[in-house]
Amino acid sequence: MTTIQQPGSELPLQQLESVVIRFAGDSGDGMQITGSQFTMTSALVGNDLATLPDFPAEIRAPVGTRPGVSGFQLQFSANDIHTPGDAPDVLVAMNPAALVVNLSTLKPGGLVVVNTGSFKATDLRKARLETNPLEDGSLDGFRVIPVDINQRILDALADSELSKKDKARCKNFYTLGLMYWVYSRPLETTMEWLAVKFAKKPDLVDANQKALQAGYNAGDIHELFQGRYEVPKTDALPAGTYRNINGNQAVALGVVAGAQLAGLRPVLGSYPITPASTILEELAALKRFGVITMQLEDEIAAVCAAIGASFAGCLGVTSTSGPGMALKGEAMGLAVSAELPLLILDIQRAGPSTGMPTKVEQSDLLQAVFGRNGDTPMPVLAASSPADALEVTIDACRIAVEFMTPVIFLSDNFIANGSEPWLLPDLDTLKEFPVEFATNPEGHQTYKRDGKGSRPWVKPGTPNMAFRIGGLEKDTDGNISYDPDNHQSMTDQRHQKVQNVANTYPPTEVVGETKGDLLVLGWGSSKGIITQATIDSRQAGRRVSRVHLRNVWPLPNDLDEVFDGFKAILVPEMNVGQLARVLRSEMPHHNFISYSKVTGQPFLVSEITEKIATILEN
Amino acid sequence: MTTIQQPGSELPLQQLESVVIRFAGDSGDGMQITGSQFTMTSALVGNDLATLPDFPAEIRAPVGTRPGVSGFQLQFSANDIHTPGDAPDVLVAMNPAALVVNLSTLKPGGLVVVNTGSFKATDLRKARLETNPLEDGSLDGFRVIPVDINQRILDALADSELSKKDKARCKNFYTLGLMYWVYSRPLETTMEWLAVKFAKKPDLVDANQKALQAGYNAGDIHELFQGRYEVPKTDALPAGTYRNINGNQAVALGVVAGAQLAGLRPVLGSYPITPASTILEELAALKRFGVITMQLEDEIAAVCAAIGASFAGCLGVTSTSGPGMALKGEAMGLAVSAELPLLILDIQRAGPSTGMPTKVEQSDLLQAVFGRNGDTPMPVLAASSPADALEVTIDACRIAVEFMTPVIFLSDNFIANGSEPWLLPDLDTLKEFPVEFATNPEGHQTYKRDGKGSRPWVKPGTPNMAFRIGGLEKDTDGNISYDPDNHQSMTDQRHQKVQNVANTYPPTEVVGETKGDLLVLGWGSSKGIITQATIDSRQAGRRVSRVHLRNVWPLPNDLDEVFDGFKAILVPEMNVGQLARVLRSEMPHHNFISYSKVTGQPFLVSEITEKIATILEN
Amino acid sequence: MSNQATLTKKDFQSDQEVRWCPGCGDYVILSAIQKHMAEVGADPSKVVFVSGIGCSSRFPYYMNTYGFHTIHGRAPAFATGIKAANPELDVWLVTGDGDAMSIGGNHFIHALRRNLNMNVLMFNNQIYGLTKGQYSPTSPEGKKTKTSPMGAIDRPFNPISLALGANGTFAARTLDTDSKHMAKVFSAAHNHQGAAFVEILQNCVIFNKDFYNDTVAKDVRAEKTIDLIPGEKMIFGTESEKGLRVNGWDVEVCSAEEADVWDPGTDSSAPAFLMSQMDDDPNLPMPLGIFRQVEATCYDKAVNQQIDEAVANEGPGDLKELIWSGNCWEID
Amino acid sequence: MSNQATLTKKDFQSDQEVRWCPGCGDYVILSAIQKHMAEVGADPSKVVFVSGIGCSSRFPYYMNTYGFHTIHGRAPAFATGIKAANPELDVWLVTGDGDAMSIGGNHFIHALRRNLNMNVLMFNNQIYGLTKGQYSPTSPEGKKTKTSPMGAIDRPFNPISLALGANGTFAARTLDTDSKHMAKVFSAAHNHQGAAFVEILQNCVIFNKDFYNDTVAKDVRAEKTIDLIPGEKMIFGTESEKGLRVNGWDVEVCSAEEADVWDPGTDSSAPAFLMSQMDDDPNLPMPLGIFRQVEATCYDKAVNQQIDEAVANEGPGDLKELIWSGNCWEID
Ligand SMILES: Cc1ncc(C[n+]2csc(CCOP(=O)(O)OP(=O)(O)O)c2C)c(N)n1
Ligand SMILES: Cc1ncc(C[n+]2csc(CCOP(=O)(O)OP(=O)(O)O)c2C)c(N)n1
Ligand code: SF4
Ligand code: SF4
Ligand SMILES: [Mg+2]
Ligand SMILES: [Mg+2]
Repeated sequence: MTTIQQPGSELPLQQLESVVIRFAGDSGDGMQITGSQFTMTSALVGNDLATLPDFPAEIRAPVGTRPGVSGFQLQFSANDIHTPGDAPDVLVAMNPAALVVNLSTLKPGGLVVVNTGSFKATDLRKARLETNPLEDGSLDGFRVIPVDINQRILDALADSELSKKDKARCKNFYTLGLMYWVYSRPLETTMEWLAVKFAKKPDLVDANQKALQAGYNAGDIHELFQGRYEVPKTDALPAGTYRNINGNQAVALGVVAGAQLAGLRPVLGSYPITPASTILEELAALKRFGVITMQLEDEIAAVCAAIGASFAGCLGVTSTSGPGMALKGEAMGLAVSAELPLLILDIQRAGPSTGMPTKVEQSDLLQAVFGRNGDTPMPVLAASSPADALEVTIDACRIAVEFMTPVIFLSDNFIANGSEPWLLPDLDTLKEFPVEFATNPEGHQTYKRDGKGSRPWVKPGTPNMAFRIGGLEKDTDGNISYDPDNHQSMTDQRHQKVQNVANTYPPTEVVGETKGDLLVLGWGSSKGIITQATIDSRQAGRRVSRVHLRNVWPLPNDLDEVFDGFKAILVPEMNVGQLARVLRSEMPHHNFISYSKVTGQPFLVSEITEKIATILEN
Repeated sequence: MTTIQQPGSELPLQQLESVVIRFAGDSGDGMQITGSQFTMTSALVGNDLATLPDFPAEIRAPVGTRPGVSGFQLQFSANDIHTPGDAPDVLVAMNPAALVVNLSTLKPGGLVVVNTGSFKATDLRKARLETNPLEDGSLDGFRVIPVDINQRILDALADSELSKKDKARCKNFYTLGLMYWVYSRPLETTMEWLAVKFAKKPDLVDANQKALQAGYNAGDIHELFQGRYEVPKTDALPAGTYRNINGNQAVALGVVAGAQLAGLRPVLGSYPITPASTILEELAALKRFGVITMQLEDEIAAVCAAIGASFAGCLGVTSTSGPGMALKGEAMGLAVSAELPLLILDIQRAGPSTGMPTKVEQSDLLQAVFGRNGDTPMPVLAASSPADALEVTIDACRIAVEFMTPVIFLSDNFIANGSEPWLLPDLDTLKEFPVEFATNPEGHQTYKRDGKGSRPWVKPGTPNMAFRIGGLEKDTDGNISYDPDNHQSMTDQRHQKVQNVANTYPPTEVVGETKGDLLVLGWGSSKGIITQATIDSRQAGRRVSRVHLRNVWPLPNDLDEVFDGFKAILVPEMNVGQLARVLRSEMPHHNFISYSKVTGQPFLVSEITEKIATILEN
Repeated sequence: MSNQATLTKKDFQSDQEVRWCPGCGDYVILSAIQKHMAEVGADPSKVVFVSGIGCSSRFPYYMNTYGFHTIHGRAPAFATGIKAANPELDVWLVTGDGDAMSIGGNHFIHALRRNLNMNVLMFNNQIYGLTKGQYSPTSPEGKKTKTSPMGAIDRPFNPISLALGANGTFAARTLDTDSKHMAKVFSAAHNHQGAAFVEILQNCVIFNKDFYNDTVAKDVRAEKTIDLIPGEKMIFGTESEKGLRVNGWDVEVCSAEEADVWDPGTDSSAPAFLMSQMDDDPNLPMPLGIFRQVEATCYDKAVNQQIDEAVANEGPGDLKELIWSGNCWEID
Repeated sequence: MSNQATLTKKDFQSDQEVRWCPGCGDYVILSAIQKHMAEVGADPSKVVFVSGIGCSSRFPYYMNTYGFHTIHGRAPAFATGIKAANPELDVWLVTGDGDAMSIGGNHFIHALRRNLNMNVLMFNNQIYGLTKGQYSPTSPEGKKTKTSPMGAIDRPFNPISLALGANGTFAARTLDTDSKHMAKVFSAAHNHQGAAFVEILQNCVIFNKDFYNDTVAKDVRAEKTIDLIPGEKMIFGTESEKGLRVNGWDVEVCSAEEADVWDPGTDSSAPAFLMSQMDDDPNLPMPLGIFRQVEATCYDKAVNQQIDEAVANEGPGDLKELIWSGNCWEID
């Protein structure tokens, strides 16, 4: 029997430390907006938070079907949190498909707010359900709040001139209002947002604001819930000004900032691909910053145009995802051989080939480090979160121009589309790395190296400095050379140069003791999850520490020493053990334990803590 | 003072075990033909032999310059030999550039036959020489035979109607005749070859045959040499019928044979690139075998057309070199995801980017194993010699169709253009691996696996079997699936399938003791050199054994056990330690010593023996 | 085409849910193709739909025939391999303006010049649908999208002009809102021996809704377009009262009586090119229908013919003989 | 172009040995370009030669200007980045028929439609020279090479038609044996604002010797070719006695008096296309000279203009402001 929640008359206000809420509905139901608004409001309330948008594959699936379900999960907390939460406390389900697709992740005893208006026979059929989950016992063990949101929104907007269809489209704000009430959130932020968003359509501002208010009021009037909750503001966040930022936005800012710090104009060559496309879109909107963006005919043209821009003395940048990376390999090799700076942004997605373009995975690492013909070394960095993406992008720019080398920046779908509160950086503290172009022909040689192993950069247009370069092996003067010793020497020089990049890293930071039973080494977007898992494990009394690897290649010089402090090193990755392979190949004497997950979904904290437990108990 | 050899009157016939001879001249001097003819004749005499053609970069350099020098080295022997020899005993130098470029490799005290007719001031200038090496002491310590071949050929052909220029073009056969005399070789083979080659131009047959004879006679008449030599026929070669074959020819035959064994039509999609081009050219000449060759617009189209052919039920093949491989990565991923057989032939060349296209290197290994987006496993095999290339190609075909997977075959410039005596195989002993296409809809599923983890192959055109496949993640029925567990499972299945290939390998063969101080593990074209080096080292009393790795990925299952028998494993490679990296990442507990050489030149036997000595003495 | 003449449109529908946005032009095209297949009595087991990546490229999943959803832009290359391997297969390529003219431009033009015997359906919605609305190589100059917030500065391709420039043997244009016209054009394309390029103007209701309405909306279409029908006079206008004729280097509007007869089969493709260039002239109607239709060597057939010839001339290859050929010697 | 008017041809020669085969047409073209540069007083430090891979693509190494020898087929893409980054640079692209029309076909057509302000010199020897003589996309049907032992079955591209089909704004053809004609065409190309495509018929003496002799050898050239000169009558013949004029859909030979005046600047590129198609008609001369020459938006300029406009309209970007924009909140 399904436990149907009866409206009660007492409404106690209960304090909670953290809540994980998941909004789920059809792609057309506006769940991403609902989630972002809840996020924004929670941020302004002062909670720490982390989000996980989870939208369907690229094609709009038919309304009401399982593949059409769009979800947005967020955790908001009075404490320092690191993940959007393993399992939601609350599921808001706008239709049967959203309910069945998400129910299995919900905490036992969790709350389900369901839009009963969308549980008609046709709705069930669309979701391929034979029986109604509201009635067939599927919800046993959960607390269910049934609300006919479809009807309520029509009632709430009875006075509006809008068409019935347009009214129905306001139901996400009704739902949001309801959840604001439950979690005692203020309405102002969303009210203002609506006013700006629909500035040109006052009737929509009005209707959506009414919907929000009506949903909020419904909490009081209809006595749907047994109580309200409050999640107080956190003390964990450092003081400062915050805003939400997602990873692709951060990368775009990082490109602008990095280029400014180098004193160069950024030139992006790109071709749209999920989930990298929005970097191109973000940067295209920043023309007033002198950013050149070119949408080219394909990924090869994109990277070549970026290299061309670097040849011409700008900071060439290209952005893409896995399949596009595969196409760029040959041209990347030219940048290595010609020794030109270049920033290659790879926003990883799931699977071999086209795979699952909207899902998360970290499986381009080996491609990034090794995926080119010949011995073609290149530094590789990885961002760990939306906010971190900015800093890592800037550092990638620095390496590119300081070492005259292409640099690969790895992010993933989880970072790209996830957003988090971002403590706005003090720009004045960022260290400049201004490029000095060579202008003096005296003693100049095209491939003469400086102390770091880097070569001079000459900007075409400079008098008396004309040079010719290319992808054939060349000598120090840049002239073609097939001399055996020269090839050996240039190969060695290119390798050494990239190795030298490691000399510019800060010391590796070990979180926890520097000696212990297990070190968890993570990279990329699992940082938050691994952080939480190691905190939990330490609280459970385990001797576990954590290192996060920002520089995937070359590896930090001090890593070997860090590893010496531990009996084993656990490497959780959303791929089939790619970093673990690289680590083993470089430091075979350490005991690396690969923990692989390839589902298109991030790790759960519990998966990692359990893995830690298993290792340490054996 | 240069030692000028005075003609003597006594001409003793001295027996030698092995001779290494190098013909060197301008690209236009026909040195490759001279070398091949010497090879052919030596083979027919019954010597064992190994060759090393070494021609200039792709553009025809101006006549007489150093970059224009074309060389052909061969070793012929009464014993079992494995390499073209580290250092020539004899250098035949047709001009100053050829002399200076090659002199440093010549054995101390070695013989230099030089065409003094090409040592005029202009010739020296073209070779960028300030002084005449015949006079400036450069040849001190060598035995020099000066012959004005330019003049001699005119004398020899005084009666011919040919233009002076055409007469001059016969000088390589004069030279060849001379060397035939020195090493007591018969003239017949070359005489016949000329008759066939110039069948349509009798005056050229005549002139070249005269030139050959004149050169031969010159040995007697002019008393240039102190003696003649004889290298008796070897007993080391197994009985049978032999012919010369180069690596690309062998691969072409392998494709035809492999497809026949599978019962399929081979369809090659290719785009010309050095040094892979001749595979396309060889196969284009085999249309009567039902081979389809398509020269497409680029490497991407080439691999896609090959995959298309496999989709249609043929054996899709594509051939290329490093930069072309880089371009094929994305499409190779589709073949992995769709699980279609495909043979990818990568004839490696030197360097990152365009590099040194005519030089040898093994630096595409990591690209072959890892160079694609996503987790995209693929078997990789490598040939060790021209003759071996045939067998390896056939085995690659077998794996492709048995496991429904793309397979990468690695060769290199040394194998592709080198030739060796090839014991013709008994075709009837080759094991067939006939493909059975699925035709029965009953219980059929597109990705239902057999015991090996392979899936059924349906040929479009078959009634009632229509299917749709693609690069998106799919379930067992082939339908698109974003289900997390399905993705994990399909990823695992794809990996397992490729791992299963190792179950079909023969046991790893250890040459030498199975326990010892050092195992030398080689792959690809260094096999002969490593073989010789380990023989030499064992003769010097070292406890060294050797394993040659034909299956680069997945590694043989028994390798770990083999390695257990040795304190260390030396891995010589013409790259920056790529196989060593793979080995370490798979079997980190063994002690791998990488020995890297990246000069565009093969290892010398002495380099390896010295390395072995150094390791074992420390 | 086969003995399965009893098949209906339904038999060409696969069991997969069709997943385009409600209202998307792709639905009508899918339906028109399924109908066409049934009408010509195609044998589903002989038909292969090949596509790249894009909304349009999901097409093969919805056809109950063989299908290969490949990678972005490369469908023509896959099709080349398929046809060369088996010229008997009836190959259809489904592609978008981005898939065919952006990343796939090279394969597209090469497949046309090779005259591979297949049908190329290019769904031209002048936008990248699947990646959510960036401008494409067929978007007009000035088009504002997320990647061209100040308007696209790239001058677009004219797909028909490009196909003709690439030496294509068949080029036609049709419209997703006109099932009859589609049927006519699909039949002509299907009958053509060689690469039949069909540009289908297709409505992306989400990212480029009704982009073509200025020209092809019901109320303006008669005046703003002309249907090129082989062997018929070039006539248009609400009352079919206007015509087109060449005059010197140009084409001009005249009365219906004075109109020239349309011939897409001239030796030179210049007349077809002249027609295609009318798109850019506001004073002339935009042509639909058959621009070009000529016979030429088909790559897939020729590839196989050369093999037959080689076998006929030299006898079927004997591997043993081949291996034993050349300069062999014995060691015993 | 600069104040360095005193530079001579020699100043444009680099110190690298030129390494083409003796007799290769590339030498004459190199010399013609070096001469052209000196004549227009180009500033070597403002000039960039970009190339792909092929014999022809070695060109940049021999010019004493900036040079980038890139990868096969991609030169137009590199040039796009170079020009966008610095529209002041005088960019020349040197490419071959394989580099530009085979692997590089897509970048080629896109660079033309974008009308990047550069000069594209395509050395058309109808063969892959560097890789030793395989047929190329411009080799005629039936051409026997190592990869087409029974004759090529691919129908070739007509480079001028392809350029026009791709919406190119300038297309011309010249000949490696005629330095004067080259000079004239190079000047016109250099003056053109936009992508100036020049097809140079070039003799590969090793792999496709004198392929063009039937048409352009001294003794036949006057009869078999015509020089398209903007604003002049289309006249040819040993005695300049013949002309060309349009007649209906076709072009036909007439007397010199009756010849039409050639205008490469019409709105429609159909006349130029008509001319390009004459190549395939044995009864008509093959045109050399200027097929097309029209003004249009240059991509490189427009890219930078949008930036200037954005700065003018919205003020120069302030990163701090940008970062601080949006919904911020304080935590203290
Ligand atoms: C190699 C690669 N690059 C980019 C993409 C992303 N992508 C998928 S479809 C597409 C363009 C779709 O436009 P179009 O071909 O016009 O098809 P439509 O969706 O409009 O039908 C792009 C850029 C990809 N899948 N693969
Ligand atoms: C990615 C790649 N594929 C193939 C090649 C090999 N390749 C070099 S040049 C060339 C074609 C040259 O022909 P063309 O462009 O006509 O120049 P030409 O040598 O005739 O001047 C080819 C196929 C290469 N260098 N890189
Ligand atoms: S995005 Fe556009 S093209 Fe794609 S399915 Fe939706 S309406 Fe159709
Ligand atoms: S191969 Fe041909 S194109 Fe290349 S340099 Fe020689 S003659 Fe010139
Ligand atoms: Mg589109
Ligand atoms: Mg060429």
